[in-house]
Amino acid sequence: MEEGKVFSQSVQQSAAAYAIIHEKFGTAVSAFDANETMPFFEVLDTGLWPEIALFMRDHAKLKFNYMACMTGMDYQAEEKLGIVCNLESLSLFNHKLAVKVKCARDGGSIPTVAYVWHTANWHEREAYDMFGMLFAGHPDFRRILCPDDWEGFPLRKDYKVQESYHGIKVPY
Amino acid sequence: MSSTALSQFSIPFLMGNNLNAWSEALAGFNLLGLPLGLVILAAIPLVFIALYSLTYGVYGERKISAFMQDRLGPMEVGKWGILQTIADILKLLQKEDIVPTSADKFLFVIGPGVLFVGSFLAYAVLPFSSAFIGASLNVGLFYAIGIVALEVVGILAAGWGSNNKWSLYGAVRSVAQIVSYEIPAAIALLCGAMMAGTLDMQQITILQSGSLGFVHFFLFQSPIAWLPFLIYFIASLAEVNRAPFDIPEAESELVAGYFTEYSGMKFAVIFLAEYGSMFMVSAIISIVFLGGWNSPLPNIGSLALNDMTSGPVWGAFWIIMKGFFFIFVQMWLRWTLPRLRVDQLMYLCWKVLTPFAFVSFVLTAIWEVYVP
Amino acid sequence: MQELDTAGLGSIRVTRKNDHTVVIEKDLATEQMVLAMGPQHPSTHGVLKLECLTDGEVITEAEPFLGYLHRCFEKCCENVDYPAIVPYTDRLDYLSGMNSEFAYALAVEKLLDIEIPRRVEFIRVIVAELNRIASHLVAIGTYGIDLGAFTPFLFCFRDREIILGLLEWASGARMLYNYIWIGGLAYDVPSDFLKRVGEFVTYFRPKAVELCNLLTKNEIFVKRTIGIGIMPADVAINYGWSGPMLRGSGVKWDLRRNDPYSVYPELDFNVPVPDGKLSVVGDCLSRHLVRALEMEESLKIIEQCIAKMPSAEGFNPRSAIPKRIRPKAGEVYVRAENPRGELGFYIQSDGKSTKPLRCKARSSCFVNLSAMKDLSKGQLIPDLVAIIGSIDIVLGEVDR
Amino acid sequence: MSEYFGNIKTGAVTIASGMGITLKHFFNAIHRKGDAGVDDAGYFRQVDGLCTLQYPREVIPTPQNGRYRLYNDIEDCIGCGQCVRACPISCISMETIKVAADDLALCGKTSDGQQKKFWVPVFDIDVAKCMTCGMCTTVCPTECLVHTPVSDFSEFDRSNFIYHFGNLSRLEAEAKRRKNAELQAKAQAEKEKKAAEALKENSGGE
Repeated sequence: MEEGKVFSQSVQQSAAAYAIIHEKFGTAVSAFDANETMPFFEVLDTGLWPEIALFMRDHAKLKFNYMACMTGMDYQAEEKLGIVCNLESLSLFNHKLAVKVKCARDGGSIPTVAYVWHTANWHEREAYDMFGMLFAGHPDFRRILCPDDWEGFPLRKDYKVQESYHGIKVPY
Repeated sequence: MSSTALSQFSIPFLMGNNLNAWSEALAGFNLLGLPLGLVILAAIPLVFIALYSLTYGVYGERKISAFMQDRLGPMEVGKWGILQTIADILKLLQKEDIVPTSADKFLFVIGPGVLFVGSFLAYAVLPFSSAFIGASLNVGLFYAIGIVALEVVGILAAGWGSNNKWSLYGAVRSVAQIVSYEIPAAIALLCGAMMAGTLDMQQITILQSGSLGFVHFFLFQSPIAWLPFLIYFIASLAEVNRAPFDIPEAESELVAGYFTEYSGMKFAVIFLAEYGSMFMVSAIISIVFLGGWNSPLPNIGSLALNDMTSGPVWGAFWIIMKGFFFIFVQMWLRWTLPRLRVDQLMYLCWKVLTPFAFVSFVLTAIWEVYVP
Repeated sequence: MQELDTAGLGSIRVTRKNDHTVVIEKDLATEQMVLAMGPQHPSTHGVLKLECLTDGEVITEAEPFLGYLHRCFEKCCENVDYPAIVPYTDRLDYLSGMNSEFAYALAVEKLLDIEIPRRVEFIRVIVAELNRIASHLVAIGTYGIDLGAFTPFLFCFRDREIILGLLEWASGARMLYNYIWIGGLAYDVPSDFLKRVGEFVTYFRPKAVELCNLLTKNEIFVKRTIGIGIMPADVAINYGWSGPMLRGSGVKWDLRRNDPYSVYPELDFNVPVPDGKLSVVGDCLSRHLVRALEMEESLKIIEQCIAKMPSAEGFNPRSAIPKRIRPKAGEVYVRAENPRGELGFYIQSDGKSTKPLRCKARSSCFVNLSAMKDLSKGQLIPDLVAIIGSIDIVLGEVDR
Repeated sequence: MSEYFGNIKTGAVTIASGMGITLKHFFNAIHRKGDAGVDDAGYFRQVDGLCTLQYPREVIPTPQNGRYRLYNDIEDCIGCGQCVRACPISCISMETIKVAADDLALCGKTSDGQQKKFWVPVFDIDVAKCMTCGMCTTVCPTECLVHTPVSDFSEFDRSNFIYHFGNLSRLEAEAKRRKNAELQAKAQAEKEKKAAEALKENSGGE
């Protein structure tokens, strides 16, 4: 957190929650990015992500029991794909925290957290459907919104829509 | 046309009290040696049914439901949409007769036919007035209960023959439902038969006639008769697959149940059968408990209302009105209530209606034996 | 004794008496059947497909298949300016367009960090709550249809029609409003609007009671829904449920209360949760009751908003709208309480463009529906219909 | 056992109350709510009775600010093209021709006195595509493009949905274009001439 800058209460709560995680995982997580709109930290060691997730869910002072949202991201400049998870502790604590996990752009893989939060199950499928990153260990890994035989991953920045799909002209 | 036949035909036409003469005259009307009179006599109820099914049944259901739901209902075809059903029938007649390729053609075609025949065969024993009765069987009631079971065969044939999973579900549900509900229905009707001491529908009706009108009806003859009356009414709803027991066609669960695959005239026939059986059970309940074609109005002193409103035409009027009343109640229930679940349906049948039917059976027997 | 459940053979009990004799008892051999429910089915509320593995009437497993209504909302958003996304958000949850717009406007306003005039806030709350009532009316009415009661549905639509008329009067459109803009409103409300809304509140109260007597209190309805599809609170939270679904499981969580936005902190309303007297906490009936009670709370909110509404003098609904909407670089996740739960918008801005780099809609129905597989296990087909109805999905929002 | 009879009783009572409600509505069917719009002061006067209308003859009035069919008052259109850019689904297509200096008077002014600088030979709106979001009408500087409250404009032929608002015929537009091209060529020639002269002068000076 930058020195001398006054943050709102919610950001301070998030910072306190981050401190507990940082204490446990040290360099596996990045520094805390304190900003008013969405305070977050990044998981640097992608393999530890399920462990961090479980820790966040079960630690007595964290109890991030509710995954509000998981967003797939395409960091084209960094040649990476990623997810952003908005976590919070529903009806127990007031802190909210966003977590970013990134993986390689081609064939990158992120371990699944579908068994930590059921919410992640469909969201991970959606992220795969739209961006094409793999989620290792996902219980039901398929596309969800696009048809199974759709080519490409639509939300990637360099996505080119296929010309025809089963004889149907696609770009209308 | 011979002159004697014409005279026989024309004289007693509107004379109420000599109805047997009327019907016998008509029965004796032979054109070119053919028993045309008999055919006309037998056809009158069916003509009525067809007309009723066309105009009142479907149109009435649509209008009643519309008014209950703050809607106008059909308004376009004819004044107040009165010709809507005819337009619908014309549309259905023009439609292509589709038989799914994977369907069992024989069963698929025979299903609606059996259903239709099953529901209309019972009309043979319904006395529409003291003269209009297709067949005055001495086991009329028994026959009516029995013949309704034929519908099950039609539904099963339609459902199985369609080769559609929804149809199959609908058919199986329907069979389970109708077969189960026949038990309380039959026991409840037995109470009525016990009060009458006969199974002849005409006899049951005649036993309920009298100058005091509705007082003579079996429903008011014994203090427990309302119980079998209610039981039979509820069970009859289930037998004709009406709401809240319309689970065989449950549109929100099974799309359209056993007639999912039907279209065009076959669909119309199924529809006709449904409305036919609706009137049939309504007529049975009014015959057994509400005096059939007897006028409900009593003679009050010198004002002989009962006598004034009795006669063959009046008789037909009364039984049809009573039937219509029950059909109205059926529609009223349908547009009020949600649908039961399969297990709840069975619960209602076996754990509520059947025990109560037995209780009412015993109570009626006691009443009949010990109370003169 | 060993119990095997092999697919297609019913349950088989294998009892080993001694080393040589094995007794195999078999229930009536039944065959499991795959039943494709939807995408064209009367009670899947749109184009949802459920592939059910059924054993007689019992559902062994139901797997939802989505995407029949996928319109790549998120890809569209990356190609249009911030204000032009508003009409697209209407089309997410088309039964409560105002609420979706509200959530989106909140998200971009947080990114822009701008102050909104108070009258705008109150009008936003009024139209959003009106739309919430309209949406719940559809939910309750279609739930009636799912369970076979057709009449309540038409009563609901009769009253919803009035709300749509009111919203059309305010915004110019009946369902897809484009009324709540980033930083303001498209127009001020018509002069008589608040009076008419007040009249609607007095009109609607007895109608809601009538609806309750006709449907909610009906014994058949209660028996059809009570104890069906029970979702315990902790599992519901883990599944990410929100809105009436979560409250139906007994968690008192309403974003208008717990993560307040707009002028909701100033307003007095209850967050109805089932107490377990009328229903089993977490079942279909609880969720239905929560929706029914929420309509009354919305009416209360509307009444308070009308009373507190600042005057229209010198009011310009577009006064706070920036000339050019180009937020500084950053990300934001803002959510609002939609009639179906938490509708969140994750927006990433690169600080240079007038188009978002990424705009993700966290759809409440999508998340709520993900529990379908668990909820439907071992239920009867009619119960499955009751469960889908109680989830109250709008496929426009599920598939986006 | 008491639960058993209790269930039967509540069942009977609630069914009866439900039937009472539907019967009340059945008898209320003699009233009709009428087709008053929501902006009518007496909108909530009649609350019971039939609420549906027979559509083509009776309609719910759309309010004055109803956002339905697009209409462009081409006399006021200055051809700025903001609506084309604002439309999220690009259902407006537009072509403009710059007005020659001597034609400005002929082209005329908008109703609020602004000089029009473009001819608009093509202003087509595909109302079948239009999603009535109102984005184009809010950016229009002269407020000539408006949503009208006409909600029913169905057609049998899809091509009828393309509304042409351009106020020049094809030949007129061609003439204007040719005139512009001539003017441009003239200007170009003049420019070249001037340049050549300048070049000559320059070279002459050397």
